Amino acid sequence: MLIFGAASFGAKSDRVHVKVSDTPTVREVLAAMHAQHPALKFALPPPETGRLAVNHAFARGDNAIRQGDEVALVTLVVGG
Amino acid sequence: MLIFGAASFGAKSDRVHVKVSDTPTVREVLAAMHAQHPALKFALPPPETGRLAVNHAFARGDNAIRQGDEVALVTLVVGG
Amino acid sequence: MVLALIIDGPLTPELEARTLLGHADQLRSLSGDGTIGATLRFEGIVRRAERDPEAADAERDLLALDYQTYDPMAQRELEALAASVAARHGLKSIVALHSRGRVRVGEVSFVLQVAAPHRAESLAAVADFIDRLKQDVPIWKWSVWAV
Amino acid sequence: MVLALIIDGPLTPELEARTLLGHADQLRSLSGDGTIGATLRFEGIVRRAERDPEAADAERDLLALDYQTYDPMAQRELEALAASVAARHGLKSIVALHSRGRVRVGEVSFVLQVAAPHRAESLAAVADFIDRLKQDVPIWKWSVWAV
Repeated sequence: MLIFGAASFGAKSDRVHVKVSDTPTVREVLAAMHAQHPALKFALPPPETGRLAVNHAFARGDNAIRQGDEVALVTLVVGG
Repeated sequence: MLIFGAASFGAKSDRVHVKVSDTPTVREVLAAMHAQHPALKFALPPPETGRLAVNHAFARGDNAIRQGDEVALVTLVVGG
Repeated sequence: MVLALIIDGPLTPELEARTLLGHADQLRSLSGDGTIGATLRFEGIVRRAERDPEAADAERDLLALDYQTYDPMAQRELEALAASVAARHGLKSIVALHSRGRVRVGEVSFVLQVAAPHRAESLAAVADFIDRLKQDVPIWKWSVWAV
Repeated sequence: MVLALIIDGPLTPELEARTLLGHADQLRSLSGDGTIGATLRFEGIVRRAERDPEAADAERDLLALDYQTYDPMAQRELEALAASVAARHGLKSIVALHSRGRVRVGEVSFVLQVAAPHRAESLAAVADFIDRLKQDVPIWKWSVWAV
């Protein structure tokens, strides 16, 4: 999964790997991130209500992620 | 006393006369306006808290008005 | 820089440029010091449709607004308001220009430009200034109807 | 007109003029219809003093900010935000420009200009846009320290 901003600074990388089932939902990916990357907790939204960018559009909850999708953590944005 | 805007439209003039004592306060002039010009009530502030422009500066309450002072009713201003 | 002026007629870019040129030193001292994080510029423009209080507040077409100022109090109060808003919101600069006399539909009658350390102050200052302008500065507008 | 663009480097008057020239037809249709009562223009500028999270949030001197955008999502979300704010506040037009890459101290990284029937909508729209920009548009800034 792609990560940016303060999250990528914390991880010292612009992407992290996360182990999930073959066809996870956004909720499941966020829960897996919380479990597998506790150092990124400060940038992770809660799995139930949080969102991820899936193929450059926001998605939440039950939205399914498929093989080949581009998944990005879009949080702690600081525009302006 | 000089009047402007909607008040002068109501009075069909840019000034009205008001009878007061020789050295009235702002409060007394406003009270006299209420009594002598009921048609301007919509534009008159309450005597206790209202203000008048005396020689081009706002004044209230106990401020005295002297012979020769220019007194204006500055209310219902619509700038911008 | 605190600059507040009442100007005859509509506010055009040319008129504003000429006015600011007269304050070139103050403008220069502002630029490039790295303390300004936000600028906000408001322009008030005369709209065609206006409510007519003599026709049960129905909307009618305007030709222009005539701005009547009580001089010199209007100029003094505009300056005092600009200085007070600048101090209250910690502005780095404020320029306020208001028309006197006739301003036609589509023309600008009021310009307010502020520079502040952060965006929050710039937004609060502009809202505050306009609210207090309508209370404290003796300027009245008269409708000039199209028909 | 709804125009939202991410542009490489600082936002200069020249760059903005060139960008708007490409939308001359939309600009023409706006002017002179008498329905605009207020315009508001916000500029975000890079300040010298910035807090350093790696130094207990002490203030340090910046050289520049590097804006990182997640493309093409950033462009899409900026457009979607502009359209949404325009609809919500009944704007007559909105132009939003944001920098990508390096913007030095004193340079402009964000421009937002709106035209509305009345001042209240213009102020609400600008505040709303900036709040939502910080939530929804994937742009991050990195500090480039002076020392």
